Amino acid sequence: MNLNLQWTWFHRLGSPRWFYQKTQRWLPWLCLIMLSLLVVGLVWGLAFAPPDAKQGNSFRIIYLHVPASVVALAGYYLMAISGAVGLIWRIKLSYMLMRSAAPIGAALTFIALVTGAIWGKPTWGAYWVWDARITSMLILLFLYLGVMALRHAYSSNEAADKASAILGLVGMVNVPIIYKSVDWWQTLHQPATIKFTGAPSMHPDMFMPLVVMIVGFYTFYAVTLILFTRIEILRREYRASWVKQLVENNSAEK
Amino acid sequence: MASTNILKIEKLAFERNDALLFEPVSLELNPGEALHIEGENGAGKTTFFQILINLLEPSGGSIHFRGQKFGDCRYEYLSDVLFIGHQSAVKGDLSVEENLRWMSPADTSSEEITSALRSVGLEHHANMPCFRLSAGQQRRVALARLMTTSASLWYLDEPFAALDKQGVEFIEDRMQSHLDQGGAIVFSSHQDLVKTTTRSYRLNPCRELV
Amino acid sequence: MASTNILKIEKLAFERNDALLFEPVSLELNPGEALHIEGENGAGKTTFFQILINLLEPSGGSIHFRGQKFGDCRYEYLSDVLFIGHQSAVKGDLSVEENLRWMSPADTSSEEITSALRSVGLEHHANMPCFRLSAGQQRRVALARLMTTSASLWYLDEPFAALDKQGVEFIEDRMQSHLDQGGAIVFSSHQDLVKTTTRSYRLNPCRELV
Amino acid sequence: MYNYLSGGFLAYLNRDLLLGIRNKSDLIKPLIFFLLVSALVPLAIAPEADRLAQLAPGIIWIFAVLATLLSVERLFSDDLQDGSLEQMLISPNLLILPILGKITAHWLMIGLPLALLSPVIGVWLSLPSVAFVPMMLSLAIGTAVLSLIGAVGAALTLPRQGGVLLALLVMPLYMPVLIFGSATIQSAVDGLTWTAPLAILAAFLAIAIALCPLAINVSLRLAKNG
Amino acid sequence: MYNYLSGGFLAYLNRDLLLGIRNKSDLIKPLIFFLLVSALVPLAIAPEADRLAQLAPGIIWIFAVLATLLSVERLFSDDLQDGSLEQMLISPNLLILPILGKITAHWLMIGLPLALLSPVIGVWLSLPSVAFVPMMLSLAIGTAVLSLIGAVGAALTLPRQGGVLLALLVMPLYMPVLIFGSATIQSAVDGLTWTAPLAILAAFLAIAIALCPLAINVSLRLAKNG
Ligand code: HEM
Ligand SMILES: Nc1ncnc2c1ncn2[C@@H]1O[C@H](COP(=O)(O)OP(=O)(O)OP(=O)(O)O)[C@@H](O)[C@H]1O
Ligand SMILES: Nc1ncnc2c1ncn2[C@@H]1O[C@H](COP(=O)(O)OP(=O)(O)OP(=O)(O)O)[C@@H](O)[C@H]1O
Ligand SMILES: [Mg+2]
Ligand SMILES: [Mg+2]
Repeated sequence: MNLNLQWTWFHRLGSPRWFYQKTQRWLPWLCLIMLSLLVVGLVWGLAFAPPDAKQGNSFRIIYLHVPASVVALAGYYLMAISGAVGLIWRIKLSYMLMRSAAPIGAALTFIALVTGAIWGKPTWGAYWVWDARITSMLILLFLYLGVMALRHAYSSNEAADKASAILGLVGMVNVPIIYKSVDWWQTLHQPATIKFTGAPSMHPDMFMPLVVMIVGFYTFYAVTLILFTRIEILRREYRASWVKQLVENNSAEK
Repeated sequence: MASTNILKIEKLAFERNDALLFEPVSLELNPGEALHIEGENGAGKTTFFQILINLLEPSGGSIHFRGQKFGDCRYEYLSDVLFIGHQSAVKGDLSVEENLRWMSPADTSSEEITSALRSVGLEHHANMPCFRLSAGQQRRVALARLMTTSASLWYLDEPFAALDKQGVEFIEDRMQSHLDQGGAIVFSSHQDLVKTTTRSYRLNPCRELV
Repeated sequence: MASTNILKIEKLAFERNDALLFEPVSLELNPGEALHIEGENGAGKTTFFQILINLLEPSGGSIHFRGQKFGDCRYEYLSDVLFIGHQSAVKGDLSVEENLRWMSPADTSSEEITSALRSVGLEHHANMPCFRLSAGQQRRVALARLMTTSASLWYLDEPFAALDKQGVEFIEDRMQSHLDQGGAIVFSSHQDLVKTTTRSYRLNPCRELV
Repeated sequence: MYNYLSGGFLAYLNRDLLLGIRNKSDLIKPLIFFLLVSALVPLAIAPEADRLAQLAPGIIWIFAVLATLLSVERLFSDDLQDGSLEQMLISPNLLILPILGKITAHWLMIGLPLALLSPVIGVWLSLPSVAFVPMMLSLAIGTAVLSLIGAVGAALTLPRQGGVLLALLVMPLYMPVLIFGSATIQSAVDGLTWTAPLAILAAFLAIAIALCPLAINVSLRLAKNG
Repeated sequence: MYNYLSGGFLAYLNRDLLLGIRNKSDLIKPLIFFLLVSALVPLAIAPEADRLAQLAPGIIWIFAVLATLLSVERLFSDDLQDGSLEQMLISPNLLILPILGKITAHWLMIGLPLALLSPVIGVWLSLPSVAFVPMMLSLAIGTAVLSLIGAVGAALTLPRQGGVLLALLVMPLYMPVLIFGSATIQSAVDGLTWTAPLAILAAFLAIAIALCPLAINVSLRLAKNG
């Protein structure tokens, strides 16, 4: 084997292993932080925050809706960038991150859409309106689904990774364009009949739990991403000696 | 030091589904030589060609073209290569002549095209759309490229498929004259050649885990 | 009077672009006989098969099946015929097993399918989608029909294309055993057969105006 | 001797379904397609609810026509290229059964999902919910007619047969389906009886089932001589 | 040594145009659909002139999107099947030029005719004639963007030529073009300045020309490994 192959060998196996072992230690702490943030945020938001002057208690779905929306958006960039990193530096680990990020992002987007729709019924009297932000969220869902579906078109992991990374990148160029254009479209066609209650105008008593929930969702995202990636690592690196070792140790414990 | 061989392959390996497809290949090809790649159905001959023309990445090993590493002379290499595969890139909706013109070097004159078509026996079909042709005639359209090409390294994946005996003989003659002019050929075929002297290399299956 | 021949063709002619494609064909085929249709590329072999299976109308002449006129026994005739052409009707998106099941008689059991696949050397590829297979392996999927069919009259248009030597040998064996059981075969091939004894019939070009 | 290749309806139905639906995720694909296309509408046209609701019956039906028309095109052409059409044509049995099998598979993959999904599009386009049942019924029946008529067009336009003109003749046949289909939904929205236009659609279906396979039979045989 | 097969832009442009013209049915089909379906609109939706005129910009653009989407699907898949994609990929020259050549041919056969034809549809849908020029311009530029983006999707979905997968990948990316395209026409109808949205479309085109061929280049090489 020449040097070139050894280098890819290092890339292939070195970093996933490092990631796997490091995250092993981080995970418990992250889980702890996540749980406490989510519990505090939920209890605070659902039980202690004052009801909204106009919407009463129905507004409390905000504590799911807003964090899910915010993290779903950020997740797309994380996915696309890790795909790009994989494409440029041929780092396997970042492909694995990309692959794991897609279903999580799609799920969060879906939660945002569903909670929004549920919220829409009492506030607007309809499950669905063609508001700019809602529309762009729907498009985001399709972008996520696209990245997920494209995988199945390829039989080899490598080709699928590269293809998904390209799609993610093309999408990343487009996401800002989509957001801008949808905004623009909405103002062109329709007077802003529906206004989101802007965050700053919120009462601090409602706002603080929201912040806690958002941070909580970010840690939730981190935890699930790490878990998904670890599974992905095991699935792909099953031939590596350290994975075999791991499996042996685990079965020995039982 | 300039090496004399056109192609030098060392320990070329290809991995599919966690196993090597064939035993790693090491071989050299010199000007004037024809190499017959043998192997049963599914041995990996087509895959091997696709690695040679840089469509698939090998999992290991190296390929040198005229002494240079594969990656360092991509342009020189690919402009000196002619590849005709199982699927012969003949467009059914184009006429025979259009197809050949399209697949030949840009400076090919009309006379050259006509004489190439004559030599493969398609001069009366020049304006017929290719989907009307018989299987062997379609193959002949693709092989007419051998008359117009200026590449010195030919990769032919089963050139004789669907050809009748006279066609096979004609292609063998053409291969021989190419070799005589210092060209080199790598080809696969399930039939043995009659006229051309060739060296053969067998792709052996290798189910060894990587 | 019952005639002993399976197929009797008389002065069968086919006209294309105002000319006969081949000299009118007259021949008989008896049980246990294999007829090798020869002819250069474009001679009209594929066209001849398509006339035989009633996809193209002949311009003249007649075909009798077991003593009956072609048109009078369409159902009996077609249910006793197996045709494998240049395009082998293998669906790339279906798996090997699905393809074979689909092309076999409805009452074929799973064991028969498996053993047919084993005999053409594809038992390990049963669940692979066919577009992944090599050219020869795809051909083998189509030819596996020879193991499951119950038809007694086989039309094979270049069955050996893309097959390796061992594959050719195996198909020849299968053809021989079919003949031994009283079946009959009409096939075309540019290669000479090694094992099976066949009668050959040459399609001669005929540029005579009608 | 019964040959599976020649064996009628179910064999071809199964195979085409298998080809269309390799794995479960393929099943949701037509659904996603319709969702995507209907999401285009509010983007291109004013997104106000009441305006959308007015357009909804027509738009949903135009999509049904488009989706059927465009997917039916490949109903026979793939088979022609890989040689399976030949095998179908030399089947000793009636050709009508395999043809109906293929068309049914097409409807199951395009028309039926569209009908089942249409309520979602209805919600998107603010269609009043009284119209959902008539919408689903009219789509289910109507798309079957469209598949049948479309298959005739597809057989006529098989590659290189040059039947574009003939196909053009077939297309106007879509119009009555479209008119009665959207009329069914519109009547329901307006509170009128919607069973009348639906019954007419059903009559169309009966006629199409009787006639279209015959026409397809003839045109497929022509394709080989093309 | 210059090889025609590898020879860039014009060679592929010529060949694809020739292929399109030869296979007339494939070429005209999207256009026929376009005309046919716009003829269906007044049937499905109330045919009052003012109502149709309101919808016209959106409808014309939805059709443009669909026509491009459906025709771009076969941009590379035919070449993959008959082996010409292989020949293109082993060209020693830059792959970007043949790619752009093919996309240009596609646009010349779909986008441009659509743009030229659109006044007919405009008249059908009672679009005020002031909007004709902006409509044609926006269609001409916009469909070029659509062809480019669509080609990326077509290249990515090559191993599994799934029309729906292609739609899923590409449709979200089409939305900005759709919005600004119909906005151009709408602005002209409303008497506003329509050059602003048109300029944005042109900017999209510049970005797409710069980036899409690169993405396609990488994706085409993946197809063989699929
Ligand atoms: C399906 C319907 C809905 C979707 C897809 C949706 C989507 C979103 C998104 C993407 C965000 C995050 C924006 C950002 O990152 O700044 C968001 C925030 C928000 N949404 Fe929704 N939403 C929906 C329905 C609703 C409804 C019905 C309400 C209540 C009237 C609502 C209230 C809010 C509020 C208060 C915020 C936080 C505002 C801010 O941070 O600027 N949403 N929504
Ligand atoms: N994309 C793919 N994914 C998985 N396996 C593949 C793929 N392509 C080919 N194969 C397998 O690789 C093997 C080699 O195929 P290849 O086409 O190289 O064989 P070949 O030697 O050219 O055979 P033939 O003589 O039939 O042409 C076959 O077993 C085939 O099933
Ligand atoms: N649809 C058609 N229209 C016009 N000519 C055709 C058509 N189909 C085939 N031909 C011509 O008829 C002749 C016979 O073709 P056919 O396919 O029968 O030959 P073949 O003997 O099978 O040749 P091969 O050995 O190459 O398979 C060829 O010259 C071909 O060009
Ligand atoms: Mg091969
Ligand atoms: Mg033939």
